[in-house]
Amino acid sequence: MSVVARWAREAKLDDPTRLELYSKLSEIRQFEQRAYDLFLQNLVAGTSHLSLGQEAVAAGFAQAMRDDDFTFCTYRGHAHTLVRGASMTGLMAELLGRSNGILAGKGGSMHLTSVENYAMGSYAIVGSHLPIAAGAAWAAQERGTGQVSVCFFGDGTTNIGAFHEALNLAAVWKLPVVFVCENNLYMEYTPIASVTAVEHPGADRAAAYGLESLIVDGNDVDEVYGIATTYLERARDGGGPALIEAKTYRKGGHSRADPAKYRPPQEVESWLARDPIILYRSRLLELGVEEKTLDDIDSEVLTAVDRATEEAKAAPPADEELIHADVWADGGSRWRN
Amino acid sequence: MSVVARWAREAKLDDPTRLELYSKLSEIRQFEQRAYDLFLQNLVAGTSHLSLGQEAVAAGFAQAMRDDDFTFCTYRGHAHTLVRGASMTGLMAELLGRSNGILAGKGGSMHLTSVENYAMGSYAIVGSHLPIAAGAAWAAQERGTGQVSVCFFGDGTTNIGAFHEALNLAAVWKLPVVFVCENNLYMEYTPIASVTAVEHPGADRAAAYGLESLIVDGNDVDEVYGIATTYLERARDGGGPALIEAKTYRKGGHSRADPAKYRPPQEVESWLARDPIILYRSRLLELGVEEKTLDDIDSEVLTAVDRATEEAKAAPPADEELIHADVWADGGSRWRN
Amino acid sequence: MAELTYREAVAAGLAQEMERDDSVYFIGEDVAAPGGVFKTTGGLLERFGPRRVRDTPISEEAIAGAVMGAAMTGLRPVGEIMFSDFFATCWDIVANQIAKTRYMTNGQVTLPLVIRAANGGGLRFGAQHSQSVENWAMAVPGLKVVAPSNPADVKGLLAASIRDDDPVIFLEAKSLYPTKGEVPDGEHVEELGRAVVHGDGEDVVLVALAAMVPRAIEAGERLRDEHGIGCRVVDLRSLVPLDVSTLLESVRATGRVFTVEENPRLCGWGAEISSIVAEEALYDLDGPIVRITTPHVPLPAAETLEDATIPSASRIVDTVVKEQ
Amino acid sequence: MAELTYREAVAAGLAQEMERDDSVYFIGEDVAAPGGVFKTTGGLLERFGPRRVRDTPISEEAIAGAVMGAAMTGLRPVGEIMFSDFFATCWDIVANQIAKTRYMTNGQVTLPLVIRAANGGGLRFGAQHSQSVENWAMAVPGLKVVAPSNPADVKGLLAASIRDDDPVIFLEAKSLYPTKGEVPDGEHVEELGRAVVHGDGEDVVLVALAAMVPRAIEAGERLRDEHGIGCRVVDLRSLVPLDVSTLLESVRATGRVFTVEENPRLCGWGAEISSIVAEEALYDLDGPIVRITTPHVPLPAAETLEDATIPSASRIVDTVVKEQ
Ligand SMILES: Cc1ncc(C[n+]2csc(CCOP(=O)(O)OP(=O)(O)O)c2C)c(N)n1
Ligand SMILES: Cc1ncc(C[n+]2csc(CCOP(=O)(O)OP(=O)(O)O)c2C)c(N)n1
Ligand SMILES: [Mg+2]
Ligand SMILES: [Mg+2]
Repeated sequence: MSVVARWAREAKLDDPTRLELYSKLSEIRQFEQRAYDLFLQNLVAGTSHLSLGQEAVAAGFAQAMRDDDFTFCTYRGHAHTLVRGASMTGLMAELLGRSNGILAGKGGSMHLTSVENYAMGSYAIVGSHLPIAAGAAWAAQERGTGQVSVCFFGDGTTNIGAFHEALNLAAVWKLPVVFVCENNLYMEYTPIASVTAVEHPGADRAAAYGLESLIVDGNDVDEVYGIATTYLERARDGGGPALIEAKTYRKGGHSRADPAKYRPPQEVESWLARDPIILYRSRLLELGVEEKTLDDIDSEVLTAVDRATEEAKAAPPADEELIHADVWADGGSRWRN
Repeated sequence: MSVVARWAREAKLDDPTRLELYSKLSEIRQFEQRAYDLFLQNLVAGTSHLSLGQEAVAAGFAQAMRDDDFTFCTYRGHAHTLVRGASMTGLMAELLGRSNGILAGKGGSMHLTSVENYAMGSYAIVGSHLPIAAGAAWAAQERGTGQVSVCFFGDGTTNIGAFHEALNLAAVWKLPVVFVCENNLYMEYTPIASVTAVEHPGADRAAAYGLESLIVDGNDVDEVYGIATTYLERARDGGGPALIEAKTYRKGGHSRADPAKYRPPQEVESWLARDPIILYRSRLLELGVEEKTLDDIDSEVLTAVDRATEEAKAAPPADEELIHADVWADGGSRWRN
Repeated sequence: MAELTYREAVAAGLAQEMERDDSVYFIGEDVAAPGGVFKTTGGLLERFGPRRVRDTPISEEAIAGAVMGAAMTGLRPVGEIMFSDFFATCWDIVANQIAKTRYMTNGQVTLPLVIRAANGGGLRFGAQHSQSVENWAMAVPGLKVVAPSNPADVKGLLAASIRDDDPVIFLEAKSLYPTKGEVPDGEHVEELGRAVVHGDGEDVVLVALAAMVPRAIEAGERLRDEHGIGCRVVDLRSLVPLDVSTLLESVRATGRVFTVEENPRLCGWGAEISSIVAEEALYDLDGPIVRITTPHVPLPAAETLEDATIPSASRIVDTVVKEQ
Repeated sequence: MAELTYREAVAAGLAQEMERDDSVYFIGEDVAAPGGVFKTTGGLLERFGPRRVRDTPISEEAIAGAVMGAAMTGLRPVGEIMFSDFFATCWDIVANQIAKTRYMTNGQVTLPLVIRAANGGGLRFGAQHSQSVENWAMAVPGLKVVAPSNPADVKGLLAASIRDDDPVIFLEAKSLYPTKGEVPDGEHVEELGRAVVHGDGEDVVLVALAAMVPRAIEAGERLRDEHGIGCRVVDLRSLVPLDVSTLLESVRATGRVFTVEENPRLCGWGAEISSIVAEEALYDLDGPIVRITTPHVPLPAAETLEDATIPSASRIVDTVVKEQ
């Protein structure tokens, strides 16, 4: 019933690609851990939703995407925005509500966007970005740019109406869009299994849109990269959309201070044992990569995270002048003469 | 992939049931034809959506339903409301905007409702009534009444978000609700095939909710009655929801003056040849029912339609006093003191 | 000058802009081959082909979402929501996504899009197909709201809306579709946010929009002829941007303000007008600001009921005579 | 009298009514085992069991639809929409179905239901999780709209809303969840449509709702103490039904009206208040009616920006001093 991609294990990835994948994993992991530390230091106002444990999905896809492919993601979007190349300082500063935030503080953690990197936004209302991602794919199709739109969302998102409408439209119009369901087994605090009529909330719905049922190990970055490459290329070549369900798990709670006590300890343990970064590190070592090479990557990333943190903390708070800016394309907010 | 019910052809239906089915078909046919005539005489303001050609779905289900099972239907709801026993005069008068309309003129053709007959409303916005029907089923389940909620809608409705949300909720909560997709091949003027990712817009989506794929010949009232009986009983016994796709065709246009020119003549012809009333009449004659018995039913129905027409036409127009009535349960519309 | 119906002016406006700019696309339910359920978009498919004029499934969220995603990545799309009541089925995309994304992204995203819909009553369609929802849209920061009252404005304001770089909710008064009017030949583009004043009566100003404009004009004539009350009618044409200067000028000129609204009373656009006047021009008033609205009830279906519910020229006349 | 938080008062109100009436059910996302994302419904699952307190999928249309279908067939259900912003995802069910069905069916259908939601800003959640949408609901005929400002009202008005036979949109101010107040012991039920007046100052009336009430009260005290301006604060408590008598009394007593609204300006509820006063009490006014609102922009996320956007006690003080 479901196809588990074995692409990556079979194909030979070259070393540079593997190191870039590792680097992306490390970048997300360390950025997110820092974000969590800053939250514990009471420096992050509002909410935030970390991708710790789910790094391989963001890393694998970003690695497979063309520079001008579009990313659409959710409030759990730090990772997806970061790996497209968005300014780390800009992202960190946005979490801290600083004037050098990537959205100047106006959007916050849930709305990270970097259009220059084709990270087209983090959407905080479940499901809404699926039709929007389809729309970007439609424009790419009409403009003949060869761009593919990649849209990330959670398991819980498969039960909302916008999911259904977007999948059908994408299939009928054969749009170049890849929908990626990151199934981390939970919505906020409720297990997806308790509110979903099928076992695989993404894959078991694919046939309703004439699509293949696709499941990938979302903690194995090679697998993710493999399936991403396959279906991105297919979409780019006019083969239409895909819906890929990536099985993964978040290390921590849904957001901020959620201790995630609702999860059975055994379940947590077994998933933590499959931490995507530990997994990938040992695979690379097995494949003969020097430990030092990986350590160097980690420390380069750490330096970058440190710098971003400092630059963010040093900046003044978001600028009140901007409250009245950019409602409209003319830069202002006037609704009257 | 799809199960076509053969229940009715195999099981032996008793004569009284068959005559009641015929009577319901005749009632719908003659009521709808009269509604069309009155429209041509310029007596029907607003819009109206006839079920001519689709009678067997409404008749077969109504025959199978318990008196206190709920009907939820669409703007194309004259038939479904009528066959639950709603006042024919009340319905006719409502189309004519008269004071003796079943909604006193406040609802019009698209909102026919007869709560005393468990006809819980005609809903004019595509898809909205699916979750509402699920809600009635939820209440029946909790109250332990054994009632089943039956929800009719068109093929085009399977592409809207509310469809998806309702089906999933009904499946997860194992609600006693039967969803009936009347696939008449068209939305308003657009063929469903041109905007849907699968061939059978209802049946091919059932698996996405863990449900069986069910297709029935919607022009064969015995078949409809059979499948309705089966899945109503299953739902009543706690077996949960079903989604049944009934293949049918409308004789005329989508609404009022639509000449339905967008349909290929051959397609129209082949479906008209399978007119559910002609079909059933010849089956009954084959089975040895006297022609006169059927003629008598037809003329009794005609008398009723004539009387309803006269009573409706004789009534004064809707009463302006009611404009301010029944916004609230206290009977009034005051929003202030 | 050609005489067009309000209905024909829709297609004329779309055609003018699609001709001019390849990035203008148009999608909606039954809009292409069928030419729209109100026959507003006939001929566009033939002229611009099946890629630029396209039928969608019954999926309002997908329509609004597609239009948004396309607008942020290089198209200038126009979407149709068949009846404005159905905005409720995609209100999240419209009010939460389209309206807010530019602001939330600190201006990174621009959304040059239009969503058209048939708005208001008069066709005896009942409460779910007859609403005037201009106030729903006005209430959401980030949406522009345009509602023309005549064929020339349909064409000129639709063109302006399509050229505008912000999202515009374009509400066509379905009761006006068959009405006729002169439309300038050649390219015709109006400006958003400029009201038009009809008449120069000095007793009373009637502030109206869309289908209420011809009724206000008719009432104004009757008030002058039958009651000697001098009226001017302000046709707002767009609620956002709002031409407050013209409004306040007309208040100063007359001292008495009546709003004529098709939306139900509570939080209607007339409330906003009234509050602006009460805040900025209180001392110019010679008497209360009176709102003539559809009462705060869902709209009934039957002819007699619908006609007695939506403001009519007679109700306007009677109210002004009584209050003035 | 017990001291409860606003948050705790929600569970207390629900528990009181579920205890009293078996037909009261409660559903929503993460409401049962998790006790709600704002921890407003903890303990209900344990007390009333998994059938009466139930988690749903992320399907707002299904929640609103289920609640409607159940209400028309014998239950008295309460649904939770987690953030009021998400009403947009089920606005069709709420505004087109729930609000209109009784009217359209000529009273055949009664809908005794409540939909609760966390409303408004203050938690730095940004534009899609911080909206004040009380004006959206007020604009739709057929919905009652309740928005309490303190724990006692949360319990008493929630109980009244559940007992009410009409659909009620119950908006809890999320910034007030941690605030405390005395709540009467034993059964506590308030009346819908009765405003409460704080203070008896004769210079100015501040008309406020929900989270704006404590700010208005604080402003009133500062205006009295620091500027010698006598204020009274009208806490409307419900927008529909609206206590116009109390409003107009306070206008007569003071002659100066200021509305304090968290919703963005255009078509906010304050516009309606202003228009009622301008129509019915113009001659009682000593000066313009001034609206203090969130400006007409989507809400920004950062602390500094959010605090400068939503009306604060200081902004109220400054505005009154300047305008008075
Ligand atoms: C329409 C809507 N309903 C509810 C919410 C509140 N909410 C935010 S995240 C979330 C859970 C989403 O679960 P899932 O899709 O699995 O994504 P995950 O958080 O696990 O990545 C919910 C219910 C929302 N943001 N939007
Ligand atoms: C949300 C929504 N979108 C569009 C419409 C306009 N509309 C009314 S009927 C209809 C076609 C429905 O097709 P289908 O579900 O196949 O039912 P049928 O009319 O064929 O019985 C459309 C698009 C509507 N009423 N509601
Ligand atoms: Mg999840
Ligand atoms: Mg159909």
